[in-house]
Amino acid sequence: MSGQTRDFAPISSPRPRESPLALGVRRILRARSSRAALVVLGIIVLAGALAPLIAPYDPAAQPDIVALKDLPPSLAHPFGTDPYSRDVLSRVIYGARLSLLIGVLATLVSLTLGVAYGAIAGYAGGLVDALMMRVLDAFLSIPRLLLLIGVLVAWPRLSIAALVLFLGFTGWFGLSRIVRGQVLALKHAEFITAARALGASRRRILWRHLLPNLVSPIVVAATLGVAHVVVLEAGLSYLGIGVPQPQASWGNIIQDGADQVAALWWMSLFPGLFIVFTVMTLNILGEALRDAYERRS
Amino acid sequence: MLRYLARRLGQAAVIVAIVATITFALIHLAPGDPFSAVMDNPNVSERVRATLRAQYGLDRPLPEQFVRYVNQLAHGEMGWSFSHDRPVQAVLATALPNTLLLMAIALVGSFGLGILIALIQVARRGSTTDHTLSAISLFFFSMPDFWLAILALLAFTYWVPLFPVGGAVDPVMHEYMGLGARIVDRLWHLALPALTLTVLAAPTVARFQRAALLDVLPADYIRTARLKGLTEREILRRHALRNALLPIISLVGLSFPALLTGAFFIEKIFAWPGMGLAIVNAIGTRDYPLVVGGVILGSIMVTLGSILADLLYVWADPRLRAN
Amino acid sequence: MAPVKRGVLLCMALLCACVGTESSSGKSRGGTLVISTGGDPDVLIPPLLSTVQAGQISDMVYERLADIGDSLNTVNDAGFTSRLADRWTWSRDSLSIAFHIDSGAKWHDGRPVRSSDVRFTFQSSTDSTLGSGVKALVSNIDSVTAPDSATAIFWFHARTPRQFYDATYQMPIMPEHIWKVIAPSSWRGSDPAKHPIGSGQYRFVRWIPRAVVELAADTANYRGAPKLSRLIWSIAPDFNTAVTRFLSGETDFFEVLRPENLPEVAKHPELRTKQYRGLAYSFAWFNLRDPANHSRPHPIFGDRELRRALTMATDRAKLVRSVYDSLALPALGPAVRAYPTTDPNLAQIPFDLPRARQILDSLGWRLNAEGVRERNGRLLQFSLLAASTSKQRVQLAVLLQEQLRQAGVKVDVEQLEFPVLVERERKRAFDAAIGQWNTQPSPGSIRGSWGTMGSRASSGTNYSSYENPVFDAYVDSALASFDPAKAKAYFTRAYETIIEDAPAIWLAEPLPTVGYHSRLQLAPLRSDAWWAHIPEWWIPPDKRIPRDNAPGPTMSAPAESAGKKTP
Amino acid sequence: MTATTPPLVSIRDLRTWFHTEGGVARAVDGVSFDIGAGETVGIVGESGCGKSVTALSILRLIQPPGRIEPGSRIEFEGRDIVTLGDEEIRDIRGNRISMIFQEPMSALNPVFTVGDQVAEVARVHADMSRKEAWNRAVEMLALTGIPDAETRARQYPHQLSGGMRQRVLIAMALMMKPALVIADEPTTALDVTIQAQILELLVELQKRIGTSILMITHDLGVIAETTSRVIVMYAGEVVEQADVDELFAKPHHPYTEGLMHSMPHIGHDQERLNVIPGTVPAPTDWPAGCRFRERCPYSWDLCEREHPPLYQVGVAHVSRCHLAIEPERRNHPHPPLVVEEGVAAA
Repeated sequence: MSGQTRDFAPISSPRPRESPLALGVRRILRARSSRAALVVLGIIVLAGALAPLIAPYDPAAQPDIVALKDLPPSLAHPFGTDPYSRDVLSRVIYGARLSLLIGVLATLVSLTLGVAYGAIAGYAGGLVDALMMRVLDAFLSIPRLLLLIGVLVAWPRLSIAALVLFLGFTGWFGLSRIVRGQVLALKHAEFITAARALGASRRRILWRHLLPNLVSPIVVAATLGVAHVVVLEAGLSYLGIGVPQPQASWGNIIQDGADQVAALWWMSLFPGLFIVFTVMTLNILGEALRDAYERRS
Repeated sequence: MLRYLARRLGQAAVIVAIVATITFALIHLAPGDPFSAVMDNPNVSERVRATLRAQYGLDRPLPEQFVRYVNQLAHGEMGWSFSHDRPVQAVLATALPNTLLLMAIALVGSFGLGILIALIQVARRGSTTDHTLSAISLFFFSMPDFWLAILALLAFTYWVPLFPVGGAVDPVMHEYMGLGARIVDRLWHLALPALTLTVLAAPTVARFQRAALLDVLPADYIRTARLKGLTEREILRRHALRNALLPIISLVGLSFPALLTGAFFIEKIFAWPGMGLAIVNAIGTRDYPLVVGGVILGSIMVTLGSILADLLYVWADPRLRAN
Repeated sequence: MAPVKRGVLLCMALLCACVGTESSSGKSRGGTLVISTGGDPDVLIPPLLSTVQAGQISDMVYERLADIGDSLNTVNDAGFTSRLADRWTWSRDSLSIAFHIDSGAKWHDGRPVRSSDVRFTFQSSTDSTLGSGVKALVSNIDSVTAPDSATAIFWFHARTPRQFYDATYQMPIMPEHIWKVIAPSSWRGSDPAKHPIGSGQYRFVRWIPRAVVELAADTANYRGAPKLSRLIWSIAPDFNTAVTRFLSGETDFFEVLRPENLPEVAKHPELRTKQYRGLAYSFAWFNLRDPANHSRPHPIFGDRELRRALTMATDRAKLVRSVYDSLALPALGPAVRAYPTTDPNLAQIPFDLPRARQILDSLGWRLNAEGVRERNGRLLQFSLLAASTSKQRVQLAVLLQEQLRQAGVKVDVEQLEFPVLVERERKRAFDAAIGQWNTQPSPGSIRGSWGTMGSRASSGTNYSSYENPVFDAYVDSALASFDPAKAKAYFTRAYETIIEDAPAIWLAEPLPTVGYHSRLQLAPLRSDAWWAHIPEWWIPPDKRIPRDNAPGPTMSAPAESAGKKTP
Repeated sequence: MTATTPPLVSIRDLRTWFHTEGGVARAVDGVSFDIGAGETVGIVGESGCGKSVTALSILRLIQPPGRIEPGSRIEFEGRDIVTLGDEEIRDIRGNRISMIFQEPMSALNPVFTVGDQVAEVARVHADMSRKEAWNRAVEMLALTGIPDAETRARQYPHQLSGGMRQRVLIAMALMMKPALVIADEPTTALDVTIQAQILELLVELQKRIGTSILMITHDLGVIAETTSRVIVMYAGEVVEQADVDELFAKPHHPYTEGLMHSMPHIGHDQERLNVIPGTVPAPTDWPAGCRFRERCPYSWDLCEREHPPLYQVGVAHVSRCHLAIEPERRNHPHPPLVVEEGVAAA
């Protein structure tokens, strides 16, 4: 008993075991900030998903490369046009689709690798664990951007699938450490010991008992991971080694206007704001989820 | 203490070795020989080619190349940068102080600013000020490094031309200035990139510090401090901050990669002649030894940064200091 | 990296010297010219340099025997003015020229310039261990002899209209006593390369890589001191920064404005612009050989009809307007309008999208469901390289990508750094690429860039491997002709031939536009080198600003800081 | 020991409620009692009964969402603490009223030397230089029986033993010779031999300085040893109050009875308290009527209907139990209405 006030925190009525996902959703819906974040992110995701229906123009079309290029925002082109006379709003909408898709897919790759690596290290323990952790330390100490730049420069002309893979391959280090910690903690937890005593197989223990307990850190890591990838992809595309033309991603729209930032300010501003809002909402949601899970435990 | 340090340095060496292996693999697994661009380039002199061959043993089998490469690295040789026509370590040694200067200012600045923001927030926790500052922190936290740098450049060199467009000094006049003017010139060029990096890094600190302070506030010793009749402000500044600074110190180590990444874009956008710019240029010229050297040096910096943070932690926490 | 016009290999020889100037009174001398540029000079050795910045600096520090006139007449010595050579005499058979070195000419270290320096320059420039592109350009020169210290005789293999041009234009003279102690293979990275000593009207002061190059007036020069006492190249990391520095007054001069900069310049009443005739043209060329097997034709571009269809599908006029606005004209072909031998009304393949589609259909390339043409399971798809450092070339590529999409052709734009792109081209490991030639004053360089010789010789730059003996024959006839009218007629036939063969889509001929501060008084801008007459530029004393009066560099220490830390 | 002079502290109808998402937790719900000058008063009760919140309320150390409800009064030296300004209350804290906590480790700031922390009190309340305050702190530490106080003062909390740390807290509390020291379970975290020493020290110092002590504990042994008057709290209320001898001799409230039965020996651990079947109800939801009813072996319908007032049951002895009006019911106990799960199964 430390703070006296704690004694009087409401003793929540013991709920039937709630799934982590349901708990997360409930928490998100409760706070105003995360509800707002959900709405904003929802709009961006929806815009991306329905891009072909919503976008006013073909994002790659160059309707008139002389008369319609470099137009500032107007009613016809709310976000202006780019040096190729393409509609920036349409490109930002399609960019949402691509940037988020890359973010989600790369994060899925990271999650798979991270969970596998962390679970193996934690479960195996001993020398294997120590060795795997040292290797992980090394990975963690390479700045991700530099590593990606090294890779992308060595492998020129990457398809988007390869870009996703590389982004995913460089994003699992942090998560695998968390997973390992959880696995280590759970390995010695009573219910696992009980399951083992009852003769459950290793694999069964892993699937039935460990994984469900990993859901919370994974959900949090995934949310924040997508945010990170969105920023990274934008950075790489801005450097011209990310998404190739004429596909639109938020980063390469900015790149298209990068050498005339002052004159074509709308080309930096709008996609940039979309990045910021996406990342911001993902961060808000990730933190709401983390709070939810931490408070529970 | 010394043994701990020795062990950490040992670990660091292992880490660097692994990084070196990864980067080596990276180059040699890449489709096409990344060195071919150099070796076949008519503009590259025979001497450089000979140096490269000797350095990397390019005509030898791969395992031997690897051994040779690691051996060179162990002796502090990172190869020959053909775009600069100098040893990689010499190029990086010239660029490093500029990057370190930028990072050091941003480190100090962002921690100062971040802690200040957190203190204001916690002193008024729950108020509109707190929420507003949280929102602003989150906004800057979510901003891509390059985007903020572009905006800063646009705003303060173009719209309101307060600062020079880039570089570390006035290229034309610097050599002809007196000492005082030179210092002013340097600071004037340093201001915007350093400020941008500070603003990029500060939100992380503020958010972390705010959480750490809020973690500390329910502690019994804070109640004790209140009991003594200290004002909330004194409590926050003296008792809470000192304790909440401990987790922040580990953030110093963790923030190195982020600072390095930030410095990378900022150096590119502000033409700041540091490591980041050297690497961007090396990417352009496919100066592989320099890119790899930069990646390895970056990892070394990150590793040393985390050791430094550990040492700081031990220094700051009396409970650890004794052991 | 300069996104400004930067030649591929030919611009190595983009050199000139300065027109003699009657020295004005010492009182009006002074002032500093700060030139904004977006790239570092690569190497300050005339036969090895390849960037335009290096050419500018080299041309101020080094001199030629004689300099080409503003009319760029390359036939014989008409229009050439004296430089290091105060006079010259032709042999009776015209197969040798004896140059007499000006007795007052001195190197910046005080030694006199001698004929042995000329001989040394020729010998080392053509030394195969140096690996200079000059060797191919002066292949008509057999040898140079120095019968006495003031006379250098050039011996030629054959009588051609461009003997004199070859002997003077391609080779600024270098000091033997500095360079002979270094093996040519080690010139790059050597100390004199970073601290050049020449005989020109400006002497080298310092070079801080990626930041600044500074030259100072050589006040003791035998041709008199130039008017401006300092020249500074302020090197920005990219085009944008270079422009911003110019607009903010940090620099006085910017060499290649883009159309989008013009309104910005107009906002500054103290800034002026000036346009001149350039010698560059850009194009998208196709690799006519299979990148996987050079002995086979390219699976797509081997077909002349297809190439013509691609040109037909391209609205070149619109494309040029879009990228360059009024600062370029559609390219005529592999030639620029500034050549007296170029007919400005050359017949072109017209823009005709429906006809292009028809031709592609008739060749068996049918549209598939995705709107991409296909033949025997092969997609009509190729990669188009563009130098990422040049926004305009990237822009051209992306515009072309969309225009060809209209015809059912799928183009993948691949942005590469300039040196990497050149490397890919040199190895013929590409499908198509956006290129630009900054040509020499003589139209003869076309042999290297489009002729069979350029396709086969190892130093050739005809990376598209276009080979047509008819074209070669017309070019050779044109180059051998001393009669301007005849030469023009032959060139016209040659150009018509290559335009019909369409080894490239001819894109733009830029009209380079410089920006400068109004306090600067410029001399004429020469087509091949706007900087040729810098020694005559000046700033009136009443318009000078503090940086114009900076202490003379001759007495200051920074000269030593000029990148001497060479291993 | 009835107070003839005005009491030092006079608490009337103290209500400290916590306004949480889950409802209003009425942790302290109408508590009234006095503490005389130089007197030692004990408050005893299970955890969650509101005794510690009462103590913190006296110092106004209640943190949001907790709040002392309007209408509550805590008179101290003629002023109402509830309505004092921030500055005035700070002037009282550590100076006129101080407090000793249960966990001496966590109550000390780990990053400062103990000497600094003790001296800080003097630096806040007495206009002392750093040096003077330090000397005073060392003096005070020596007074609490810390050997080699000069050296110990330069050490950090983690370098001291538990008993030593508690002495540091005591030194800190007595630094300004306060009128009232609140000791909140001062010995619970210590082992048995040290417990006795600390209690002895407290009593001794009280005599020397002449301060009043409010001893908060769940341990009737501590009460018996140190206090002269006892207040028993249950569910946010005072349920019984009497002089210590009277209480031990004639406990009236069934809860007090239960406490005594559960704790025959001095200094046993707190789990014994749970021997009273059932648990304290949730503070957000106190039952109507008697709050102890469900755990009480004597309860009858009146207990459900009517919230019992404090009945006078002896000289200076009050009890919040209806047995005061129907004492014969004490002879007919029945099993409690709510039985602890484990017990019920058996």
